Amino acid sequence: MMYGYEWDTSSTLAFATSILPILGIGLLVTLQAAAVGYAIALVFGLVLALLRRSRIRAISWTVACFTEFVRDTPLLVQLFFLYYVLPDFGIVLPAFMTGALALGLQYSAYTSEVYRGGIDAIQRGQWEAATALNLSRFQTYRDIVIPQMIPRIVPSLGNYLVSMLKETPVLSVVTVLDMLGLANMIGERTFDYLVPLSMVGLIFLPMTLICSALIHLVERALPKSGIPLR
Amino acid sequence: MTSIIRFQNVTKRFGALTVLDNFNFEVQQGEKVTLIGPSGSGKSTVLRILMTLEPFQEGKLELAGLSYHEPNGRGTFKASEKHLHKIRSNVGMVFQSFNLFPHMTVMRNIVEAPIAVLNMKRDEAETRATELLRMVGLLDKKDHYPSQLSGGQQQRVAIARALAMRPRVLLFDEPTSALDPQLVGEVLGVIRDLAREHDLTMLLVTHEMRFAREVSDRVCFFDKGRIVEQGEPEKFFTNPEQPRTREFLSSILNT
Amino acid sequence: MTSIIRFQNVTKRFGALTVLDNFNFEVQQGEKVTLIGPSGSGKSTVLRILMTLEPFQEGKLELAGLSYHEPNGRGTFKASEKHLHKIRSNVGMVFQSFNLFPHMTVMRNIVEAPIAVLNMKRDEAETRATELLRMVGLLDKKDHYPSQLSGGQQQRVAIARALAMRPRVLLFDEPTSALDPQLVGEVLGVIRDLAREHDLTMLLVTHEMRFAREVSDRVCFFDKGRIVEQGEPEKFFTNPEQPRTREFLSSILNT
Amino acid sequence: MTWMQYLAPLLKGAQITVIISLASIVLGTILAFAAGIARTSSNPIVSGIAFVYIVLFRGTPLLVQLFWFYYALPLIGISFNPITTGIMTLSLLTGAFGAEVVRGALLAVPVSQYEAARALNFSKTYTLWHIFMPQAVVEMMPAFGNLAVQNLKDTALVSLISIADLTFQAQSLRNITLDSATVYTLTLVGYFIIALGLMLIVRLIEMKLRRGAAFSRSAHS
Amino acid sequence: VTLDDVKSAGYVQGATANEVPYGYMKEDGSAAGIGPDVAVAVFKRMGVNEVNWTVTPFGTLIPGLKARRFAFAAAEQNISPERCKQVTFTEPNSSYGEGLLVKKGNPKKLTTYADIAKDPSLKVAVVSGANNIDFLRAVGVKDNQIIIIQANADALSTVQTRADAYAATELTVSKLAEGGKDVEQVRPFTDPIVDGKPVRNYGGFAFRPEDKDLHDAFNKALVEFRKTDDYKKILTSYGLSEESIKAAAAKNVADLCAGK
Ligand SMILES: Nc1ncnc2c1ncn2[C@@H]1O[C@H](COP(=O)(O)OP(=O)(O)OP(=O)(O)O)[C@@H](O)[C@H]1O
Ligand SMILES: Nc1ncnc2c1ncn2[C@@H]1O[C@H](COP(=O)(O)OP(=O)(O)OP(=O)(O)O)[C@@H](O)[C@H]1O
Ligand SMILES: [Mg+2]
Ligand SMILES: [Mg+2]
Repeated sequence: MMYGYEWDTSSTLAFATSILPILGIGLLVTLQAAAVGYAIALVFGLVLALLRRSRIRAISWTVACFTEFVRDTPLLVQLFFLYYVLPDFGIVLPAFMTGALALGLQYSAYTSEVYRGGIDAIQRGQWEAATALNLSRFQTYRDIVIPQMIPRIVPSLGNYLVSMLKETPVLSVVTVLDMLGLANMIGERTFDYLVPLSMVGLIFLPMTLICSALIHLVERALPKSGIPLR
Repeated sequence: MTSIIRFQNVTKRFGALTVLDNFNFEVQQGEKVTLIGPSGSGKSTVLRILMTLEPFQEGKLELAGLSYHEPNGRGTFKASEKHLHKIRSNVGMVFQSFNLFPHMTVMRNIVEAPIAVLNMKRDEAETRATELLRMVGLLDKKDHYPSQLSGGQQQRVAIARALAMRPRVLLFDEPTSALDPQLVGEVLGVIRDLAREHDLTMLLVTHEMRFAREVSDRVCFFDKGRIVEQGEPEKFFTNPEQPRTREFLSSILNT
Repeated sequence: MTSIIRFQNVTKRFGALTVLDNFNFEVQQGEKVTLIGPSGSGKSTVLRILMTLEPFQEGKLELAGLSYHEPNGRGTFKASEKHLHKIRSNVGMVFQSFNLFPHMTVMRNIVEAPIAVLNMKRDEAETRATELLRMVGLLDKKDHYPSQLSGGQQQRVAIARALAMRPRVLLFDEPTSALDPQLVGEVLGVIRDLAREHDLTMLLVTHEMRFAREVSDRVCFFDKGRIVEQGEPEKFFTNPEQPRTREFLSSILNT
Repeated sequence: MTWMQYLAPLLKGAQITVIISLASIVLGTILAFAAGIARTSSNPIVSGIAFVYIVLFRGTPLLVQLFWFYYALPLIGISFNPITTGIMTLSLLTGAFGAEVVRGALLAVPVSQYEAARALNFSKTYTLWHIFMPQAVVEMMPAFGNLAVQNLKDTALVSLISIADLTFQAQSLRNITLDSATVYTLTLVGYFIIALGLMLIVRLIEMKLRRGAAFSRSAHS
Repeated sequence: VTLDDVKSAGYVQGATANEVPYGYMKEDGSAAGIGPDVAVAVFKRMGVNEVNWTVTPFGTLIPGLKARRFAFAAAEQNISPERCKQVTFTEPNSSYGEGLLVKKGNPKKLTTYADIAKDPSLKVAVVSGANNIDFLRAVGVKDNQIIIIQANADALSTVQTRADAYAATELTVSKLAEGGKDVEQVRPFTDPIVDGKPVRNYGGFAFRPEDKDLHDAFNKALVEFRKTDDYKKILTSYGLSEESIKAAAAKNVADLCAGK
């Protein structure tokens, strides 16, 4: 029994259906973590990308090192660090927060690259035209650069949502039991891992496919109005 | 007459390459000047320096009485953003590749800067934009996006966009060279009309000789970072003095 | 004289847009023909069909006696790759944007196809390439990469590359329009020399009127998928019959 | 125990991590090319198989894949040792992601290059390998660099199938010493250094490919 | 795998989980702990001089056995009726009670698992895959009070910050209390009562049911070995008491599997 649900090990099919509600609870956790993490990644990634273009060397350099470090080390170990080492320094974050934050941070490092690429792809002529028209740096970003960048980067940003969904299982190291974590628990209790884990794979597959399809829809629905996409 | 643009011994380098070498050049208020010269001679660089898109290393440059070296600026061309802003408010530029904002309609391309920079009311900005669009003959395209226009039409919008900021000096960098030969006429017409406005100072870089002849008060032949020869168009084209000028003109006219 | 190219009632559509409508056109062996006409009229399409880069929907087309509809092909223009291969071995094309292979040196750009397609020995291919490079005046650049060449030089390499396959028909699609005015001369010279070779059939699309005049035996004015008027260059330029032709010529010549 | 003494076991783990990572990057790249090219094939069966492979491995979590290969396949008699299983799984994953990179880079070669090749009568295979590939490979390098680092990070999960990689050694050390802060700091630094090494290799390859001025970026604009 | 296979190969593949002191990996990469040490001694007596160790997460011991990843598991897994359905156990090798790790000073005054059930605001951590979770549930602790951690080493930080207690076996708890600051083992501790009896664990070696021959040979050698002083020396060196050693010998595997 788990979360008030019993399971039935009489046959594979019965087992699979009986654990579905439990996996559903885990799925909810997966989706929540991905949603919070993704929101962080979208916003913080842009902040990182802009800071990295700062004219002040110290800032752009620090940000570059930070992003590189986060990007190059495994989320698994980062999570351990945030969850079990930070408390030694008096910083205690709740488990879910830690998980979502670490996911968000890791993916900020990715999205900041996407944003950076997006900004770099804006033709020089656009910046020069903005300067010639005397637009301020802020106005240039707000009115010229970001609106042109968005349609171009939606596909890559979307792909990271899919990757993030698939990476939520590592949150179990910080005691946040997502779908895979629960499947593991069921496995530990019933000694049958194959069925719950395969079900997780089976649930993830259509989920990621649907996600990709949704991103594609968003991509098509975005007003591009002549922005060259390559 | 007063000079509105004054280059005094300006030197501009890209790394080891010296593009302008003790360059001296003046343009009077209201004058229309054409710069011609071989590729790579530094014509675009002159315009880009004026537009504050490029710094320079030595010398003195003034536009409408404003020095590009701010008195309290931080070293060579390290004028404050605020000072550059003031200089730029006197200059407009029409780029070879138009550089319209692709995500905005023609109308928004034109009103964006007046509203954001000059704090003009939207109504007023649109009224003026309408006038400008009528002038360049594109009023019916005001809700189109740049990608829906031909090159000639895009260039005309770019001209209207620059004019909307009411510059005293307008710079054109090969405004027709990215256009199909058939579309050149459209843009030429607009610039010709503009040239009649006596208060506007115009500095044009172009390879279109007919253009230089019809529009300008003075033609300057520019080579290796210096002005080799200059004069009234009629005289300049029919009877150039310098052998280098003659050679260049024949290479362009006889292909 | 025998026709080497023969379009018979060829119709070509892009979706709903009919670009060629019952198009009839012949070119004789050794003839040099220039196609001119407004943008979008279908000039490039004619060349691209000949190069088998585009299929067409109706009519009959022959090149050097080979029909583009293979007798046993699978429906409209579904000739087998082998048959297309045979057609293409008679045609070469020089593209507006050169389309050199950026990862190969000039020499390799030229010898690659003779070696891979004609199974020529490397030695022989290089000897021929050397000759061709001397002809286009670029022997000293043989180990450069395309990105290290100017546009005019790239275009000359593209011509040498096409010639290395010994085509009987050579197609040029605006070979100079991507070049700076000063570089046009280089390419023009090479094409002019080529035109002297009597056996080579040439079909040129260009906006350079001087070009058309000097090189070609016949000029065709092409509009809306049909040939409106054609004739010898002298007659064509000085005294065109059709009002549409006159209008077009004046729009091009008087900008 | 001081941090110096942690180094020996961590280095041993790092060695395993590097081996698994390098091997699976190499194999994954080969798979990526096979599947990426297959995806652009006009034969629906070939491109279909590649599509299913890519969707399957991109769409499911690595943990599930590892479990399947290590604990489930032996039940039907197919069994590989842990290192082989780790390398195999990671290669398949990297291959699936890399396939999209390869496909994208091939599609990004300008059509005009295809037309030029056709005008010169090159065969399809010849065009793919001698015209498209050399140009596409250069464009792929940055993306493959990212995949290599991703792959490195994914190796952290192979401790599940009892491979004594860097993460595993860190966990064991912590178990004995209960000194999480030091162990994890060293571990993070370890991964960072390996990642930098990988990036360096990728850069070197890229520089080699971009040799001369052949790809000074403006080449095909 | 049969005994003959093992003998002709000269070594046997064993597995243990990373749990001090039952079975773990030392810094030099070799395995140690009650399970591994006894297993090595028993195999030596059987004429097998080498054991190759795999260290794997506790939860994957049984899947690994089933997948033929190793011949036996030496992690002092509690011999329970459910596990007996999956694998074949040897006679008990050790016996141990339960324990609780808490913050220094035991601020919540916990003395047994049932105390946690009484106050729903309390949280208790257990390690993933361990059977302590069953005992906690049996005394009425709710799912939302339980935090699942991945390794014993995580317990120290968890008890400091995010949970009020860590439930594990008495030996694990005492090792953690020894090594960590600001934590202590609950003493005196009352073992939880499940099905009317105080819980006591009996750890044994697990084999695949198919490998009956190897299991039987090992089991026989183990029973012999349990009578020696060497055996006692190993167990006491890891902190087991004389009573616990006796208690293990007093039970037999058949009864444990039958739930008696
Ligand atoms: N950002 C830069 N960095 C380095 N060199 C530059 C840069 N911009 C221009 N140059 C060089 O400066 C010289 C002058 O360039 P400029 O664009 O002003 O010439 P131009 O006269 O406008 O030529 P064109 O007719 O081809 O436009 C050229 O040799 C050019 O290569
Ligand atoms: N792949 C295509 N799909 C749809 N329409 C096309 C395609 N290629 C060309 N067209 C259309 O076919 C018409 C003829 O094009 P073509 O390129 O042959 O004109 P052109 O005479 O060469 O013009 P230009 O002088 O601008 O090169 C144009 O209206 C063009 O928009
Ligand atoms: Mg220029
Ligand atoms: Mg064309």
